[in-house]
Amino acid sequence: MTTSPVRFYQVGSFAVGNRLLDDADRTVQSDPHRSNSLDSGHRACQGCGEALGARYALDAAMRATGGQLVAVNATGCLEVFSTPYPETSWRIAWLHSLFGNSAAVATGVAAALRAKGKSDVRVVSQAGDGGTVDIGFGCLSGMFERHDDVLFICYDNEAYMNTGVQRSGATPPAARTATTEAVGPEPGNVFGQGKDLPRLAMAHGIDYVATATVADLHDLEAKVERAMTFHGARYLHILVPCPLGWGSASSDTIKVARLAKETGLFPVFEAEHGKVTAVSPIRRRTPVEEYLSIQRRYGHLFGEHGRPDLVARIQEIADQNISTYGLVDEQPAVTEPSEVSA
Amino acid sequence: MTAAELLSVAAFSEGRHAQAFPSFGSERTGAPVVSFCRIDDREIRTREPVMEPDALVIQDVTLIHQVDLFAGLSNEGYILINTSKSFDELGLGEFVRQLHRERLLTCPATELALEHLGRPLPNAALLGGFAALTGKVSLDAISSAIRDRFVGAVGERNVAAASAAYRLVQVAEEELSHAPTT
Amino acid sequence: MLRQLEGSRAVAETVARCRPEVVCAYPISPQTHIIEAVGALVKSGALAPCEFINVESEFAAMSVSIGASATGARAYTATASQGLLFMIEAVYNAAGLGLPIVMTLANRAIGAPINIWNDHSDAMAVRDSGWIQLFAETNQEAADLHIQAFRLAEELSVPVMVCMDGFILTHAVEGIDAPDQAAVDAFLPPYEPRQVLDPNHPISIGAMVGPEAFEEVRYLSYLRQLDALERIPALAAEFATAFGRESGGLLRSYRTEDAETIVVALGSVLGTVKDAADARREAGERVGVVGITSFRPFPLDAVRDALSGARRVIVIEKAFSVGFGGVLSTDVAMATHDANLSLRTVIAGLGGRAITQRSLEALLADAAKDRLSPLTFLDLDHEIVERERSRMGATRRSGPSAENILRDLGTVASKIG
Amino acid sequence: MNKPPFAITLEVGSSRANHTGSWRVERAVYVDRMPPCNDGCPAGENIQQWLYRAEPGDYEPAWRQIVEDNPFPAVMGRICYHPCETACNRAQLDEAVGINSIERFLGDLAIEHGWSLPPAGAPSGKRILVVGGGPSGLSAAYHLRRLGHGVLLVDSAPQLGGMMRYGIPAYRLPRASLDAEIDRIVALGVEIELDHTVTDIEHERTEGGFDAVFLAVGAQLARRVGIPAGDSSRILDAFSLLHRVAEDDPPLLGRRVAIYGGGDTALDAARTARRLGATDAVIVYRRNRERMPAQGDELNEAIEEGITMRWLSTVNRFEGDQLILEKMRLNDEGFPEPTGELEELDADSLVLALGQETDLSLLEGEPDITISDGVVEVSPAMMAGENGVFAGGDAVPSQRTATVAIGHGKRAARGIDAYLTGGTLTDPPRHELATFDLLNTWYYSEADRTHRPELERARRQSTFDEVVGGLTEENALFEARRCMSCGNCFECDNCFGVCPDNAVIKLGVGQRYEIDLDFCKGCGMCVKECPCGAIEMVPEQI
Repeated sequence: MTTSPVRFYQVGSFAVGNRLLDDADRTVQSDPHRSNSLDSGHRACQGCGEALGARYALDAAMRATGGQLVAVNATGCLEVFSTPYPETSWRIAWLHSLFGNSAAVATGVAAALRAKGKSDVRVVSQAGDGGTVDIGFGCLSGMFERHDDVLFICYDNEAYMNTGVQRSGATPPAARTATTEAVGPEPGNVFGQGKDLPRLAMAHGIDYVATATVADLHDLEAKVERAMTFHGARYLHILVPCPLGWGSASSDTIKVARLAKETGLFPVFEAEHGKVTAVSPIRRRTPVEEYLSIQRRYGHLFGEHGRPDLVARIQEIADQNISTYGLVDEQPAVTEPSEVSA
Repeated sequence: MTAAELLSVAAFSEGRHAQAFPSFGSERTGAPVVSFCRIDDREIRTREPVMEPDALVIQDVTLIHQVDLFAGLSNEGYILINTSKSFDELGLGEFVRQLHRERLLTCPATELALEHLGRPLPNAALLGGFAALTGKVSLDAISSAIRDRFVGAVGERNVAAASAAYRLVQVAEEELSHAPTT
Repeated sequence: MLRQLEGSRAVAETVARCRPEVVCAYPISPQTHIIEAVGALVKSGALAPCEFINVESEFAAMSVSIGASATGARAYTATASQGLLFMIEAVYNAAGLGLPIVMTLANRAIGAPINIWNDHSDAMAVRDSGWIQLFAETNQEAADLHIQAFRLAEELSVPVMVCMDGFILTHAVEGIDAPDQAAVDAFLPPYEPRQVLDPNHPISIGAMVGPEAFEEVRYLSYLRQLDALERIPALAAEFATAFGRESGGLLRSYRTEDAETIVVALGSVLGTVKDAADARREAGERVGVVGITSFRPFPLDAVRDALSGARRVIVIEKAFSVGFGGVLSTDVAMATHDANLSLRTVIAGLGGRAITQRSLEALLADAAKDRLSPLTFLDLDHEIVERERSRMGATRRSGPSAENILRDLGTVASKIG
Repeated sequence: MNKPPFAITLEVGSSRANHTGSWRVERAVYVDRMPPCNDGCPAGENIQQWLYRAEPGDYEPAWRQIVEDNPFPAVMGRICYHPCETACNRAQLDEAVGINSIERFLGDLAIEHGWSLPPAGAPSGKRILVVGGGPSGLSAAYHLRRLGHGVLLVDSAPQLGGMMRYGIPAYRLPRASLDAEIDRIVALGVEIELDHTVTDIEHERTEGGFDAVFLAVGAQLARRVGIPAGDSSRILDAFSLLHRVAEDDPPLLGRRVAIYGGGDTALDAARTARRLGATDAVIVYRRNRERMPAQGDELNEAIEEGITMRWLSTVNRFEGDQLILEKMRLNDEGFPEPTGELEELDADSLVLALGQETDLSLLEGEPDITISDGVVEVSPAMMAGENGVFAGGDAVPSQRTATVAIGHGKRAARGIDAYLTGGTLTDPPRHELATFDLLNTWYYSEADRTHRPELERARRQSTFDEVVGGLTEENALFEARRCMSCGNCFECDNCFGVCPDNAVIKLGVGQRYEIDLDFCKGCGMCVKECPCGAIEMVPEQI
C-alpha cells in the first residue's frame, strides 16, 4: 500500500543509523562501506575516545572530499598507537612530522597542492590538546592568521596522555594529573588556568570554528561536512574522553562525553568568521556531580574527605557556560534530526 | 655602501675585477658606516676588510675627529672629503702635508646633490669627484653604473651631480698643478 | 652572463631558476636579502608556479618545507644562526624523513652574547642532523652550489644545506654569473619524489620506529651520505662541463703538491688564506691550502689524500667546541690519524672578527718555526681577557663579560670590520 | 612511484595483521530479551514485532504478525484492557506506546482492505467440537483450522461472539467490526451451529464422532443476592440488560437507575442506562475507587457521561422507588465493614452487576474432571481431565477478559493438536525480561503519546455510536515509532558506529551484526550504547 510522507521519526533518532532514513540522510558511520580511515589493529586502549573521534572525523572528511584527503598528524597518542613500525592503521595519505608543527606542515602540504594545481585535494591537520593549545599553538596561530586552506582538528582529552597523563593547557580545574596531584589545599589542577582554544581560534577571524564530542555523531559529522565547504583556515575541537587518563570505565567513553555536554562543562557550538552561529542545546540538563563522579581524576572531590566546595565551583563554571552560550533552550530542543518518507 | 657598490660596478664595467662590501653592522640609516671597494686586474680572493686603503672617501666630515679615519692610508693615498671647507679649515692642514697634495681634495658633494637632486645624497657627486681625482674609473663608467642603479630621471639627476663634481674636481686639479710648490 | 651582483641577489636568482614550488621565509640577518629577492620574484610572477609563504618562525619555515616536500613539491628556505637553532627539531626531522629540501645557511655566530656577524657555529650545531652541508668559498660558488644541491638532494632523498658566510659573502658585491634558465633546466630535472602524499596511493609517512629497526634506519641514512661522497664530485664534474667553471666537489687543493704546511679551512676565508699562502711562498715557505666544500658528508679519503704530502696541517676554524677546541680539526684528525704530521687548530674570525692576511702570515711564520701551539686563537686580545678574569676573581658580581669588554674597548662597529 | 623508505613509511591498513582481540577479557554478545509488552499480552501477541513492521509503514505484514496469534485486531484494539501498555517501558520515559490504538488502526485497515486470514492447514482428518462461540471458542476454532483440523462450533445464542456481542455495548465495540472479524474466521471453513445449547457433552461428542472437545461456554449466569424488595420494585441483572440491548429489546428502566457493583459490567450497565434515557445513573459500590476492579479510563468516560458514584455503600433494601443504602468502611485489611448508618437513594430500578457464573451442567457424568469455585480445573495445555476435553475462557480459573479468553483459545488449539498427534504441548524457553534499566534511552527522541479522539458528550449520552475514535495513519505511524524495541536489536547501527576498533561487522538489512573477535578489545561500549539492551558482556574463558 502507498503511504503519505511523514514529517518525523523517533525509532533511535539519535542512534548512528536508522532504517527509516534514506541512505543520503544516514550518518557516514552507519555505512558498511565507510572508509575506516583509522582501521582495526591500532594499539589504542579499550574504549579510546580519540580513536573513535579520529575515525568519525576523518571518515566524514573523506566522504565530504570524495576521498581526496591528506592528513597531517602531530606527535601524540593517536600517532603512536596508529603507526608503530611495521604496521599502520591509516587507510588515508598520512604524514607525521613533529609534536608542535602539524599546522605548519599542513600549510606546506596545502601550498604544495596549490602550486601543483591539485585544488581538489584537501588537507586536515590533527593533534591532541597538547599539540594544539600548548606546543603546537605557535604554528597553529600562524596557519590561522594566514588563512591557509587547512582544517585543524584538535582531539581534546585534556592532558598529555601519551606521556602518562600530565597537565596540559586544556586540563580542567581540579582534575588530577601526574603533574597536578590530588593533594594539598587546592587538589588537582588550579582553577582559573587553561586556554579556551575555540575562542582563540575565533579571535583569528577564521572562516569556521566548531566544537563537538564523540557522543553526538550526527553533530560531529555535520560539522566536518560544513567545515569542508570553506576554503581557508578552519578549526574543529572534539572532546574525546580518555578512559585511562580520566579514570572512567572503558565502556563509559561516550556517556562521559555526553555528560560533559549535558552538564554545560563542554559547550558545543559553531562559529563562522568569528561569530557564534549555532549552539547544541542541552537536552537533559545534568548537575556536574554526575559527570565528575564517574571519573577517578575527580575522585578526591567526593567521599568522606570530598570537596563539595570545589564541585560547587565547577558547577559555577558549567552554569556560566550555559548562560554565555545559551545552552538551555526555552523552546524544547528540535529532536527530529531530519524528515523521512515512510 | 651604495657608493662602494656603484664604484665596483663602474670598475667591473671597464673589465676589471671589483669587490665592494660594507662594514657589516646593525646600524640604522644615518649612522656612521664604513664600506670598502677593491679594484684589481686580477681575481680578488681576499675577504679581509681594507686595512690600508689607496683611497679614502669621507662622506661625513664630522667623523674625522671622532674616529681614526686615516689609519692605514699610505703616503701615496688619495683623499676626497665631502665638504666646502679647506683642509686647513678642517684642521687637517698639518696632517695632509706629508701626502701628495694633488691627491687630496675636498668637494661640496652634498651641496651639488641638493642642487641637482634636491636631496642631500652625496654618493653620485663623490663618485664623479673620485673619478676625476684618481682617474681609476671613467666618468662614463660611473654614469652608466648610476643609470643601472637609478632608472629614469633620478638616474639622470645623479649623473648630472656626478658630472658636476667631476668638472669641479678637474678644475681644482688644474689649479693645484699650477700652484707653486713650497 | 657575468654581472656585478650582491651575493644574496645572485643566490636568489639562481634558486629561482631551480624552480622551487614552495618557498617559505622567516627573516633573520644576514639571510634577509636572499628571501626578500626570492619573494619579489614570486610576487612579480617571474617565478611561477611557486608559493611564497611568510611564516611565524623558523620552526614553521622548516615545517612548511617538510609538508611541501612530502607532497612532492620542490621546497626551499633560508636561515641563519639562532634561526637554525630554533628550527633544529624540524631540521633533524626533514633528514629523518628523507625529504630533499634545500636550505641556504647564511653563516652567523650564535649568542649569547648576541652577535649578528659571521662565523660557523650555526652550521656546526647541526653537523649531525643528517643534512648534507656544502660550504661556498665565493658568491659564484654559493650560487652554483644551489643548482647542484637540488639535484643531489632529489637524487638521494637527502636535504642539503648550502653554507655561505654571512655578510662576507651575502652582502658582498662582485662579478657573478647567475646561470640562465635553460642551462639550469638542462642540469636539474623536475623533482620526482621517492615518496609522496597522494590520496590515490595513500601511505603513512613518519611511523614510530622502535629499537628493532631504528639503528638500521640510521645506518641507511649513513649509506646515503656515502653515496653522496660519490655523487658530489660527479655532479661537480657534470656541472663544470655544463657551465664551464669549477664549483662544488668534495674539496679543493691549492698549491699542495710540494707543500710542507697545508692550511685547511671552510668557506670564504679561503681567499685570504690563499693570498697569505702565496705571500709565504714568496718568503720561501712551502705552504698549500685545502678548502673543504663538503663538510657533511665528510670526505675522509679525499682529505687524507690531499694532506698526504704535508708535514704540518693547520686547520683554521670559524667555530669551536667550547671545552674542547676545534670541530673541523677532529674530522681532519680522523682523516689523517695514521699520517705522520703535526696538526694545529686555529680558531679565528668568531663573531665576525676580521681574519687578516697579516695575522695569517704571522701565524704561518710561527708554524714554519714550529712555534704554533696545538690550539691557537687568532688575534686574541689577551690583555682584555686577563682584565676580565681578574675582575671575575675580585668580585662575584663582576657583571656580564661581553659588556665589560666593550666598555674596556670603547669600541665602534666600524673598527671590528 | 618507487619503494617507500624503510620503516619510516608504511603501507596502509597493515595494522589488520595485529589482532588486538587478544587483549580482551570480556566479549560482547548479541542477545534477544523478552519485551514487557509481549510478556504482558494474554493473547500471546508478538507486539514488538508487529510494531517493528508497522514502523516503516508496512501495515499488512504488521497485521499478519498480529493474526499469527490473535484473529481479532479490530476487536482487541477496542475492548482489550491492554496490559501491554501497562507493562511498556516507555511509560517510565514519558508515556506508554499506544499499542492498543495501533492494533485497532491495523485491524480496521485490514477490514477496509479485506485482507484475509492465513488459509486453513492441510486436512488432518480430525474433528473437534467447540462449545461456545465467544472469544475463546472462536480463537480456538481459528487456530484449529490453521492446524488442519475440522471444527464444529456450537453456541446457544442466535449469533456468534459471546460476551463480545452480548456483554459489551455497541458504543464500545461496533457490531460491524465484530462481525467482520468473526466472518473471516468462519470463512476458514468452521461449521457453525447456533441456537443450540449443549446439555450433555459426552453424548454430543460420541454422536458427532469428535476427536476432542473444547469447552468455551463462558460465564453467562448472573450472580444474584437476596435484596429485600417490595413487589413494585424493579430489579434486573446487568447481563440480561446488556443482552437485551444487544438484541434490540431494551427493558424499561425508568429515569433514575441504580447499578449495584464495581466491575466493568457495572460501568457498561450504567452507561447503557444513560443511553436508554436515564437521567440519573448511580453506581453503588461497597469499596472505594482505588479498590474498584473496573478499568480506569472507562470509569473516567462514564463519569464524563454523567454517571455518579456512591462509594462505600451497599444496598440494604429496595422499597418502592426508594433504595436504602448502608454506609461501609474499609478495615485494616481493606475489606468493607458495615457501619449501620443508612441513607436513601431514589431509584426507579436497580441493576445488579455482581458478576457472572458458569453453567457447567453439561459436564455432569464426565469422568476425572475437577470443578472448583464453579470453574473447571485445566492443565497448562488447557486440558480438563485425560480424555481430550479441553476448556478455556471464563469457564476456567483466570481473569475474565476477552483477551485472556482468546489466549486460552490459541493455547487450547495447540494443546488439542499436541494431544491428537500424541505429543504434549511444550513452551519454548522464555527470554530474560528486557527491563527498563537495560535500555539506553538517550537515543530515543522526545515523542509524546498521541491520543484517540473521543465522541463529544452530547452524542454519547443519547446514542450507541462508538465513543472512542481511531488514529489517522500518521498518528498510528508516529505511535508505532515510539516503540523502543526493548531487548531486541532494531539495527540502529550504534554498535557498528561506536566501536573504536571497527570490530563490529554489519551483516546487512535484517541480518543484524557480528562481533569481529580478531579486533574486539572488549571495551563494552557497544553494550552501554545499545539503545534497546540487546547486547551483553560475557567473560572470556581463559
